[in-house]
Amino acid sequence: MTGVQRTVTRTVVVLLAMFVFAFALVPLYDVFCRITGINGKVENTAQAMVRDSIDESRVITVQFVTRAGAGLPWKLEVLNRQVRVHPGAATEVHFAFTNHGSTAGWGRAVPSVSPSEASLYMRKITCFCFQEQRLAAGERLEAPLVFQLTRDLPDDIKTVTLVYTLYPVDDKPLATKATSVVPGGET
Amino acid sequence: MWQVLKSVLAAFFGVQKDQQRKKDFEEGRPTAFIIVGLLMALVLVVGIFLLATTAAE
Amino acid sequence: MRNLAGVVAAIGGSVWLTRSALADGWNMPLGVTDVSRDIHGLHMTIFWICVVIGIVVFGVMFYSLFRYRRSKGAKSAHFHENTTVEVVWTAIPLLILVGMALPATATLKEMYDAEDADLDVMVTGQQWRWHYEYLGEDVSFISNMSTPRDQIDGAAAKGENYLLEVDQPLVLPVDRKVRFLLTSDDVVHSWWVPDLAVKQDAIPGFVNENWVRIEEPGTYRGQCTELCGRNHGFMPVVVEAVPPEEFDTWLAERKQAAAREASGVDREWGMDELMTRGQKVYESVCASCHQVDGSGNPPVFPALANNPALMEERDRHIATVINGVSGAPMPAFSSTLSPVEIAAVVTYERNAWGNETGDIVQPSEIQSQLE
Amino acid sequence: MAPKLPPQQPLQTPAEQGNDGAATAGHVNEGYHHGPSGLMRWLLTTNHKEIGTLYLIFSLSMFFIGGIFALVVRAELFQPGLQLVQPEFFNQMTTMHGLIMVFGAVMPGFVGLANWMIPLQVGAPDMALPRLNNFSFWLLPVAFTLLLSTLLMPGGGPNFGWTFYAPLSTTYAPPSTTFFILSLHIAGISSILGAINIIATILNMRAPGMRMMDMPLFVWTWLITAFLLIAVMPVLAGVITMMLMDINFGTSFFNAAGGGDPVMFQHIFWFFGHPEVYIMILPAFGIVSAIIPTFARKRLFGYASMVYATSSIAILSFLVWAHHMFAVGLPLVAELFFMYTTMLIAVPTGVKVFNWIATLFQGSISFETPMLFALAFVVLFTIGGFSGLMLAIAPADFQYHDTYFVVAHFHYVLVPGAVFAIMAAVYYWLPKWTGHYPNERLGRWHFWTSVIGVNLTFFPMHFSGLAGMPRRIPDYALQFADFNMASSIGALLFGTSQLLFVLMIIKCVRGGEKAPAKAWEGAEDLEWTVPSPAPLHTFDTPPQFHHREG
Repeated sequence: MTGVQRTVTRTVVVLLAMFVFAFALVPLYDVFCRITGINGKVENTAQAMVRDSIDESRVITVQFVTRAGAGLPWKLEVLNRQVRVHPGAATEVHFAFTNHGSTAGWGRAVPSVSPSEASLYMRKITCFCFQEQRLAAGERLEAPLVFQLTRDLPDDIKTVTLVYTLYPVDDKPLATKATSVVPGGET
Repeated sequence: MWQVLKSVLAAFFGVQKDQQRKKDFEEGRPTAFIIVGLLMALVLVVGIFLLATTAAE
Repeated sequence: MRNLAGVVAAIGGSVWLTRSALADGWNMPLGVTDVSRDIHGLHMTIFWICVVIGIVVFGVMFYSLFRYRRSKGAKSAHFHENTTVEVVWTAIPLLILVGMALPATATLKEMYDAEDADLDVMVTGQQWRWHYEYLGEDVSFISNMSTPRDQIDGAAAKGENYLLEVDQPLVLPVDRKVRFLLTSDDVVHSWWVPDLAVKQDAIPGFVNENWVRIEEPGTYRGQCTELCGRNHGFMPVVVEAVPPEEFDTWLAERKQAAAREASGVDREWGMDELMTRGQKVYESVCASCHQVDGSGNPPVFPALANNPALMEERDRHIATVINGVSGAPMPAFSSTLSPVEIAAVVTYERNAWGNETGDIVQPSEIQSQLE
Repeated sequence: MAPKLPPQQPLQTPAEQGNDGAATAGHVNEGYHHGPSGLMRWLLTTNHKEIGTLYLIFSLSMFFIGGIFALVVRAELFQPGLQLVQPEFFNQMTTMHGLIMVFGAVMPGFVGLANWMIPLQVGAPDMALPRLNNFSFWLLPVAFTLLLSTLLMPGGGPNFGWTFYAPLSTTYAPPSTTFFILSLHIAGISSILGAINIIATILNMRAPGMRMMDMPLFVWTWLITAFLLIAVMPVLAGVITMMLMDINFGTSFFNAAGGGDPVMFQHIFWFFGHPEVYIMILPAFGIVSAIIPTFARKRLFGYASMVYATSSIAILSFLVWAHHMFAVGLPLVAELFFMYTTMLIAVPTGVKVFNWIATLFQGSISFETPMLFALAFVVLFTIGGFSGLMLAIAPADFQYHDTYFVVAHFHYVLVPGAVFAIMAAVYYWLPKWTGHYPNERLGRWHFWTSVIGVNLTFFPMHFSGLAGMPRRIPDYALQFADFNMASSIGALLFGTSQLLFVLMIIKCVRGGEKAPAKAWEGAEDLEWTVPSPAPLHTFDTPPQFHHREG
């Protein structure tokens, strides 16, 4: 094992470690987002409610916005667009999915919270965004969201906005998808 | 060990005496410098992170 | 002597450059908000610090180049080490930077406080236009670039606000705090108005927030600042800042117009009514990709003119306009155009440029589809 | 530059060198070489000098191809309105200009100089792994032919900027993106293999008696650059593999619909990106630290500080990546963290400039062409450093980000920075490579036209950026017209003046004033002990290196 071979093997080991590190960055990023709440990533698994008294002194306005991503003939509406809650209290809000397309399909609502720090204190007990929804043609589905803003929400946060974007779910890789479906348009 | 720490701090600051460099290279083992360097980088990261969190209040 | 003249010319040149750099149109705008003035202050402070350090550093350099020329018989000294000097010239920049860090931190904290705003506006970036929605007011519209295509192609003279003019600007109240929520329907865009010092990326699937409190009424123009594809340079931002009362009346008007439009959905619309309305919507929204004459830009943007397959499939045509195409720059217009506008533009597309299908799409039909 | 060397007797007497005729394109003389000749010689060469020449010729040709793309961009931006190209092709031109210049011109340029000079400066007969050296060069033409061929594919070449942000580069990208990914993988592998080779050579094959601390600064900076390459290129390979899986295998690393996050792409890319820009500037520090002491006839001021600071810059460069993302929506704490680390790294980097100026102070300075380029590097790189300091102020960066102010910053740091350093190195070592001095008059013309061209091109960009012109747009509003016209004229001037550089090289290879072994009076490194032109095989018997005290 000459000096050169020892150096080369050590360098190759570091190389492989860095390549694995690049892929480890993906889960690391998720963990980092959970801890610091950057990017408004919200827990996408059901969480237990924190049982503590309701903080009557503060009222937080929570706004809901729904957006339709391209390619899915569905609509997501929120019945009451804005609620005023006390930190600590659990609140239920009703959303409605309608599939106004002619075929059944799978869709998913992806949540995002602003200000992003608020996502640390937003606990979602039940939410339609946890799993993919299946709707038949013309079907309408009412889905509740039960959430709780924990008491330790920093007091400089007075308004929280929760945005849901509706995306189609299909396992066809992007490359094989026809770029335009308008009849006559070359694909 | 203390000497390696002082040299790494000097490196972070960017200034070093020539004869100190000769001593470092004569006695110091490279792996020690790399490890202490990385540790110091970690200390720097945590330090600035705490500074940033306090500044953000 | 030749070098001396060179040095004097260089100094004179740089003085002229810095003085003109402060002239309008050369430097960062002062802007019409507290934040933009603070940022301008930071910018000029660090600029002058760099100029001073530059003069000192280059002064010493050019002096030694001039003074210790070999041709003048300069003999080189033998010193090559002086840690005290090195410590000094490392400590000074460090102190300067710490000095800069304090005001910068203060300004950044001020920029991040978007709380207790009087108005919330949702800004959505789409491939190649901006969509604005006044949260809770049921008023939302698309803002498209209104610079005519032939000005761009050089066929006509360029207007005064060339590439920085839109058909429906974002109207905002003065002296009220406006909170922006930014997201995108397709790729990353970035919403920037230099005079308001607001720049925030719009990221698909995520929402960012920013805020502004405008102090002077006026028209403030900006552009998309993150590469988002073909027409990245052609999706401007125009903010119309108006006094608060004027804003309230404008908002009320728009609310009624939206309500009227909604009520108008059920009545029967005539062909020419739909065609005129459809042409206006087509030219401001769809023409940037499908061209004014409907020829499109295949294969990326399909042709709508003389496209027999499209003419046969009326429902698929409507479905594509309503739901868009995922993975392509065709957004779902159900969230940005009203049923009347969708009906009108589809009717127009099916009866213009030689497509005499004679189909009429009633707004009520679109409304029922969206139910 | 290493401590002063006692005069050493040239190792090979000229008589031993055999015929002195300059070889064909390769300016290395035949000597007693008996391998294959003609094209096969270049294809199969394992000699570090020939491979160095191949790298440099490849880098120069990529510099011209990237330059042509830049001229297309500047020609379109000469006046408001779309005159020459459509926006999609314009985006392809800006993207390809960035990719070709970064991965095709600057990096191979430095690797070529490393291949030529590191064995000579450390007294090694050749690189540690000669065959690997050949393989890592010949990967590059393959990678860049593939990259350039994407321009001819349906849907066009990459049009998402050299930073290829998702989802524009995944969901909304042209079909040729998979070829773009493959070519970047191959170029990445070539850089990694090159770095392994350099580390092994520097650590294991130094002449007996030459310890780590006696190595010239060019070797030091390249050792640190090689460590950076080893740490960072795998991360680039990782991110483009994630892109590949997003496009072809239905994963959603960066697709929000499937739970991915486009901002994660930017974090991983810039974790690679910022050390990459240091990879492109540290070797330039090494070159300037070799040239300035030679022509100031004075030892480099603070050699120890330079070595220590360079290694600390390498570590700090991993902590600053998100200053490219201040406007993406980072939380306040992250913005502050990266503002502070970016400010911190500006100190050791900026301070190095003072070392060069202190070397000039009380020196005995002469102004041959290599020195002119090195001095222009110091002045103009410092201007780029100042605009970098302004960009570090996070609140102000909200107004600077993604405008032409940033374009001006990184072009000042890269063109008069890395490119001028490579040219200075070529002027400085050509006597050693070809045995002839480069033509001074031609060199002066090339220098002054380049300096004027660079400043005329990139200085107005500071103002168009501050006035509000965003990056990567094919057409602009009327208030930016004059700045862009000046930049376009400057670009034309700078582009055409590089033909003088080619002319100079060809004349120098063919003939010109004979150069002795020690071509420059103040030069002191080991490479000046071998005869000029350097014979194909040098230091077969390692030289006895004895460092001088004090």
